[in-house]
Amino acid sequence: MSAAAVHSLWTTAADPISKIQAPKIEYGQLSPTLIVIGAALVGVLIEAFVPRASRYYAQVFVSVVALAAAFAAVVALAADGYGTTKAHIAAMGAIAVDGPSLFLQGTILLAGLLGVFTFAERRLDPAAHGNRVDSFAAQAASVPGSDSEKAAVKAGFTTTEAFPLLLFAVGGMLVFPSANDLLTLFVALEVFSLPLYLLCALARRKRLMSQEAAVKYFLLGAFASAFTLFGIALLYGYSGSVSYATIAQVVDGTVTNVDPALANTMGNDALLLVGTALIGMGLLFKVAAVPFHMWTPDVYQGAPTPVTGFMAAATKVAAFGALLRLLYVVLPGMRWDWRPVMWAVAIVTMLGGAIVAITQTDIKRLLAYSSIAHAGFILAGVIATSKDGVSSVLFYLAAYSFVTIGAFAVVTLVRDAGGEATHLSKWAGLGRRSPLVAAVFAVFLLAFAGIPLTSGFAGKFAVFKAAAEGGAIPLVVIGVISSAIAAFFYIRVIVLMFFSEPRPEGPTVAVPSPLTMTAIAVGVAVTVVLGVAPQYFLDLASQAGVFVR
Amino acid sequence: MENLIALLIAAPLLGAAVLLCGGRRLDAVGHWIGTVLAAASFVLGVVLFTGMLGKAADHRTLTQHLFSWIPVGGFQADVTFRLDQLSMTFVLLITGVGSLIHLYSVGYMEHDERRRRFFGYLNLFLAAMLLLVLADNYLLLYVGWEGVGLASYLLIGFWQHKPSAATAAKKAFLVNRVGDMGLSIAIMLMFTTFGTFAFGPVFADVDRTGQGKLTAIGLMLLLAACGKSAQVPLQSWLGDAMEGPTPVSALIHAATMVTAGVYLIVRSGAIFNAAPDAQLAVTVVGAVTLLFGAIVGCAKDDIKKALAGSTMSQIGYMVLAAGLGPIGYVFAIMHLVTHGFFKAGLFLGAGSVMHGMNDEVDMRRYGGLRKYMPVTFVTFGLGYLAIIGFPGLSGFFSKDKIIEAAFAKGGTEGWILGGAALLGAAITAYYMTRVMLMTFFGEERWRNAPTPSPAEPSVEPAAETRGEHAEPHPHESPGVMTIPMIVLAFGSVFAGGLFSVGDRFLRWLEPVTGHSEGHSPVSALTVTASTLVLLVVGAGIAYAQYGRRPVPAVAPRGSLLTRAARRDLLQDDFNHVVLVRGGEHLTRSLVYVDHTLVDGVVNGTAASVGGLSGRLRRLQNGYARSYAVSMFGGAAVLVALTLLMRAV
Amino acid sequence: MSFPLLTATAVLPAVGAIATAAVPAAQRTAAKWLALVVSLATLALAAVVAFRFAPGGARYQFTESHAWIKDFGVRYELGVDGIAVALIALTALLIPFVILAGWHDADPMETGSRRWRPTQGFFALILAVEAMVILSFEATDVFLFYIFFEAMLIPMYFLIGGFGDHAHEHGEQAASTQRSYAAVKFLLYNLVGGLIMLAAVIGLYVQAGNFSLPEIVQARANGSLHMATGTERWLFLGFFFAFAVKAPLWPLHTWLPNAMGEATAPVAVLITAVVDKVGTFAMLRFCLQLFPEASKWATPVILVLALISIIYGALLAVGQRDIKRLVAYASISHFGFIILGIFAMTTQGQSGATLYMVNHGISTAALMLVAGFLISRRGSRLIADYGGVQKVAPVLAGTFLIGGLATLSLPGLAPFVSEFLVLVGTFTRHPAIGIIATFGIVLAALYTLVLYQRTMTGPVKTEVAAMPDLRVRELLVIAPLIALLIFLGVYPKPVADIVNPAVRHTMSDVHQTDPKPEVEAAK
Amino acid sequence: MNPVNYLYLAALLFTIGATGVLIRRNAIVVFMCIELMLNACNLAFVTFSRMHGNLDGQIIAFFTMVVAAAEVVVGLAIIVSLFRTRHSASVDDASLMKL
Repeated sequence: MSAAAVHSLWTTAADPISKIQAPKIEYGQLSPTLIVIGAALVGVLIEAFVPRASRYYAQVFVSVVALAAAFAAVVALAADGYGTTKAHIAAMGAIAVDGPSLFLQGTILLAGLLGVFTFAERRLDPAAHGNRVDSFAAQAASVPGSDSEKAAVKAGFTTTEAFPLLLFAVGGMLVFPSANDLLTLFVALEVFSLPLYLLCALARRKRLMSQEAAVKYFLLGAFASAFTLFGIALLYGYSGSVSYATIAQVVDGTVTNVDPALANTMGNDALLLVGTALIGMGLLFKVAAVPFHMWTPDVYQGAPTPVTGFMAAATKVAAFGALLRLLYVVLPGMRWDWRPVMWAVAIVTMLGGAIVAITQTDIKRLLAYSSIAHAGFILAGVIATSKDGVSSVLFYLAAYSFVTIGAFAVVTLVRDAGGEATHLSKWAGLGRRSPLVAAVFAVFLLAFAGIPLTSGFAGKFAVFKAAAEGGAIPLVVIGVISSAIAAFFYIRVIVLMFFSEPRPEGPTVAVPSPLTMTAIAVGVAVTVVLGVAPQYFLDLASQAGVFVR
Repeated sequence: MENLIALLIAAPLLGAAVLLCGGRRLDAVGHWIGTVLAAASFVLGVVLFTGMLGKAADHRTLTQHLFSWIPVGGFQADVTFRLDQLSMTFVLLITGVGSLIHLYSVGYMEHDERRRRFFGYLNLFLAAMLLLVLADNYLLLYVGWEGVGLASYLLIGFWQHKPSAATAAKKAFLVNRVGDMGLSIAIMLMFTTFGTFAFGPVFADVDRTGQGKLTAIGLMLLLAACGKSAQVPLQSWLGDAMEGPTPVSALIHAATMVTAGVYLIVRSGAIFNAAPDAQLAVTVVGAVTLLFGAIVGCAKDDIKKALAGSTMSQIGYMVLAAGLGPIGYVFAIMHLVTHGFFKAGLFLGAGSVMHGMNDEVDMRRYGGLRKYMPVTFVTFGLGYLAIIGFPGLSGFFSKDKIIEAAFAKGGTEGWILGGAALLGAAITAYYMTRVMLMTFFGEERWRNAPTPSPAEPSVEPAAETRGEHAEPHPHESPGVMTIPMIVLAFGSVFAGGLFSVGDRFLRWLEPVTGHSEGHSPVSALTVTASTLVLLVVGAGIAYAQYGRRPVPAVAPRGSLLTRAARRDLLQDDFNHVVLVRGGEHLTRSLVYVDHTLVDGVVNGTAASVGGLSGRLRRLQNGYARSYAVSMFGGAAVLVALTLLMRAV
Repeated sequence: MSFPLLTATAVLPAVGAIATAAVPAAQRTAAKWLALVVSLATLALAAVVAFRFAPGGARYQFTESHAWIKDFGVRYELGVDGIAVALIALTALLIPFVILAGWHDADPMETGSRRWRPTQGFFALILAVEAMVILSFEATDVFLFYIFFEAMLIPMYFLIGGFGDHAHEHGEQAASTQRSYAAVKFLLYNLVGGLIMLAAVIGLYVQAGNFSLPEIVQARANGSLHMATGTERWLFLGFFFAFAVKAPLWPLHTWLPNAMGEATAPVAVLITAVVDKVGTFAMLRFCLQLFPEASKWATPVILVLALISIIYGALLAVGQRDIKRLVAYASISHFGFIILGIFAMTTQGQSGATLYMVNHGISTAALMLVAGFLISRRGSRLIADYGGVQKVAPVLAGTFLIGGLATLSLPGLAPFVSEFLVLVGTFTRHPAIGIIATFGIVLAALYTLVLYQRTMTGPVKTEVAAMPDLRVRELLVIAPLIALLIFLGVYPKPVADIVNPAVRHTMSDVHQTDPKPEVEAAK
Repeated sequence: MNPVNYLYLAALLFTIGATGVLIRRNAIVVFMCIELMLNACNLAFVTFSRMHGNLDGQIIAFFTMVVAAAEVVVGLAIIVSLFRTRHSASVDDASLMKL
């Protein structure tokens, strides 16, 4: 419920009760979010009431159904034209239902669905005391290595809370890119961040690292959101409102009825500029842009790999969605102020991510840095400030999220005694042991590297093209150079897998259940389809490329 | 009639193809196939010759267009043959001498298990050489030109198991390539100048262009000629080429291929006539070479290398003549033909001697062979007389004419060139007499011959490699070998007279080459007289040195000049130091550069990026607070930048 | 809508590749035969293209055009001119020989998992490369071309890094490390080139708004598409850089010796005879046609670089100890000639360059494959390890010599025709450069004959004493190539006739005409 | 009194909080500093709301408190579990993952 709505309530309170008009909520148009949040609540109830033995199945069922239903709802809305013609702002100006939000919500939901599949995987870890276990701690509360933990394992506990947490996160992410006022933005940010913090702490193996990841992520995340909030405060101070529309008007100077207070603050550009910078920092933190990226490698490494995959994919989508909306809807008026800054950020992000990745020795950290580099590429598209820019970013996000989930799903398969064998040296000669898995992973790596006929190339071309048309040729050149650098370490992994001799004590490749298989298969399929015949999806993205104001 | 021209080439080409692809099953008959096809080509040549005689002097040129070879824009190269008196002369010489030498080789190569291939190569050579002289444009000529080079390469290196042979073959090809460069540049120049490189059009347009271009073309052609005809400065390969079997030396490195340069110059007469500077260069090269070769010939103890030197010198004469222009063309060709006879004869004789002497080539281990191989002695002797220009024999007529022509050039040039030619004649008499005496007269040094000192460069290594120092039993060669020698001997006796009586040859060739009588400052008689005097002098000195006194079995140290001459006047040492060593250093340093510099730059960049990565990586120190610092700093920078952007 | 001949020519090997890869691990021989049959079928299709192609007809023939990625302005546009036809024919022709020559190269040494199928992979990858190369020759859409130009790196990369001849002076371990180094070097060089080209491709789109080569060329011709001089030059450089890496042109050449040295002989042939041709082909088709002015602007520099490549490559070939590296440097020298011919901007030069691509493909294939047979016998790539081979294996030595003679472009063999055309074409416009380039033919003779002398002649080394002569399969590979070399040397007219019209078009695109001979000018 | 002073105060508090995050080792204290920053934001909101004469800011302050509470729940859970594992709440001890 938006501040504006409350405000109207308050101001009319003096009048007779009959005058109170209930706030108008378009439930239909918010249905995706509502479904997911509702399902999350159901999940909580399940934890409370369903006997432990059947919780897992109940949770998986609920989550899958909910996400599928939400996705169906999104499709329905899009089909109904809410993405294009009927796009408008729902819930008293709190939520925008338009092309970008629907497109991104769809992407997030699919990512969430695949995430659930990887969460629910129970074939990889060796069965403990005769009951299958997933990659989540038996009992997060129990101290690693303590008797209580052993007891929990013996009793076959599992942290099925992971599923509702994921649903909450998804719910927040659905709101984040479609938030149409700063308050909703902030709330959504927290709503999807907090569950992620928790999920990071839930790893079954290597719990110390998992907890450390959670702490780092939490502290830094909270730190960043504090900055965001202060930024919001400043913008509010500047414009006297948190609704995007109003702020935009104030920024453009096209605002009607300027009261003296507003006139006073409007004069003070420092509020606007500093506020923008701080909010931007919060979002850049979420998309893992240099120099706000340093949490990424540690968290990606420590978190349970399924969580990493989900987080890496969905968070980026949601955060970039929000960033786009902020820059395109709220701040187009001050394009000339933020574009150069974004240029700088994009450049250091592309180069930094690519360069540091070269010397990584852990596959998850490697992918983390590659995700940083990719954030840089996407930023190049954001900077274009054109319709093509928006649609190219949307396309890139869709392509990227599937590749990422697939890649991390493959990482979960390569295991040795200590759980997942994430150290690169252990991947040597994987191509000899299990060519299929190696080949699949190679496909993902090539997509990351942006080799033609993969979705990665189509996406990269789209954003660079948009950037070039936006006049950012130098950015394109730097992007090209850094993707050349990036290519080097992707190739390194491929060399390792195919051309180096397998180690005798090397890892084994677990045969996953259909769940993970589906996740990987979908990842590969999307990667190839978007690489070979991207036209349909490009059309989709370009139709969805218009923000409602 | 003209449709037969292609067959001239086709016959030996077919032979080559059959023999080289045929495989072992042809070993038994291979050599006869080769010989018969060579002979067939000769017969064909004779038929065409008679047909040509039947025509009026200026309607004797036949051309045959086979097909368009390389048509690209203005660049039109056709496969067209041209048979006129000049090429006819060569056809007969090549196929005639060629057939004889095929016959000779049947005997000479009898014990070589790779004889079939040898004949294949010989046929290949004939085909290429015929293509060379029959081509109607320079590009096609170029094909033959390199074709003979290839054949020569294969035949010099025929005994490939001998490293010396392989090296010699490679050297020959490489030096020739340098010459070929000249030819190809000449062709390019023609194309840019005339838009074509076919004989007819080029010669027709000569007067349309400036002298500079023509001089350039001429010099390039001269370079080519130097390579092929072993003229200074590209002469170094001919001596080593003697590594090849003797019939090869006779056919390729005496009678035919090495004279291709002369053919080229005479054929391009039109160009040279219009470029006096180029002509002068030609004459100089010729004069220098004829002395150079002669001097080298004097010092060699290896009979074949001595003959090689003489070949060089004789071709020097021809080139000199060719350089004189219309005065000399005819005599150049005439000397070329007679030389073809007697030099081939001499080489076959030498081969026959080696055949009888376990392939010994060091003349110091010959001696007194005349009674063991009479036929060889007689034929070799006749050849000897012919080459030194004994009155009445072929060499006398042809060489005498050249010397006269040289004087006829007039001016100081005339005197210098004529003098050189005369001097050459004297030296020729000297070294040939020396060869004659050392081989066939004196006491029999081959009995209990000592092993030669390895320091002696003129001794060919074959002697050691085969390790045959057992006492040889000299004997006359079989009929297949002697018959060709006899035939050639006849040639070397009568050819000259035949040609000169009533200037037959002159009138035969004139329509193609043109001719003009120069006005010689000295009368023909004086020239002849002085030639004869010098001849006697030269022979006399030789007799004094080698006929009267016994010849030491191991060469004495000799004067500086002698030693230099033994080492081919140090040309090889020069090449070695300048070209070979220099080249090796260059390539080695380049390999280094490629690895360290060109590759190093790239690897260096990669390494530096890696290093940077390593350093940046340390920022990721695992402390949440330092991450927070970077975020805070980042935020500060972000704010600052945003404010700055508004400020500017 | 007629039968999509060009698509078929490319799709056939692609499908064949998939089928080959799918052959079960046990049926190795079946996979080989399948690959061979597919490659022969492709050859047949290519032959149809070559014979149905009308030299006098439209510039691009058998054209196909379908919408593909509207948003990127990309269409699936195929079409061949004479140059492309010649090169497609070359590719389709060489692949069967490559497969036949590599018959045993991929028989697995070590036993991996039951799914590890190196043999199937090897032949599948070869077919995949063929498909992509053919497509890049056929594409008349810049973007389409770029996609296959880049994508073909991946199979090539696996071919180089995955399969080496298991003969190495420092043992198998060192061999595999050097192999993957070579593979990575190959990939990174070409990837960097390709990515820089990507920037230029994007730039081109920003300028032109679509990628169709004919349309852009036409638009530029009738002035409806104007490019600022600076822009055109930058774009040209972006394209040229990628092609120069691929070609390879000095100083971007250093990946080639590694790649060719470490890869098996058939793969080395694939690299230098087929894949690298895409680079020179693209210079001729894209650089010149898209950016005529910039091409003319860059010509002097490029000519000098090409000249350096010629001499430098030849000199380094002389200095090599390793047979395959020697051939590699020889190829660098030859690519110098090709590029020289292309940028000489004369009919002779460009026709010569095109013929050169074809002839160099065949001659290098002949030389390299024989060298491969030789190496497989002795198990060493070092020249010093050989000697006197002609005594024990005369046929092998003979074919090796012919291959060598072709490499030094002996008249009568195919390469001579093209090399002389290039030289003449260069000479007519830049005499000095033409003359210096002719030194290359002397050096060529040097390195070839030195190689032959050291390996084949001299006393027989004990290691080679028992060396068998060429087997039937090997003879089947070499004989046709040699026959072709001789035929194209004696009668190159058919190819020339196909190529000439295309070259005439290109010349008119760059607004160039051959300089007139002096006497004609005088008349 | 000029409301702008409250803004200065808010900025001051925010900076103090941020500095605390940077310099304090104990996770709990760090977390409290973050809370301080959030409260600084609240102050700013309220001040602005006062300046603009509309109530949005004050309402947002309520939201912020709720969010902060939620953060406490999650954050303490994580920090406590960390503490129980390592018997120390120092952020610097949690540095297994680096480079």
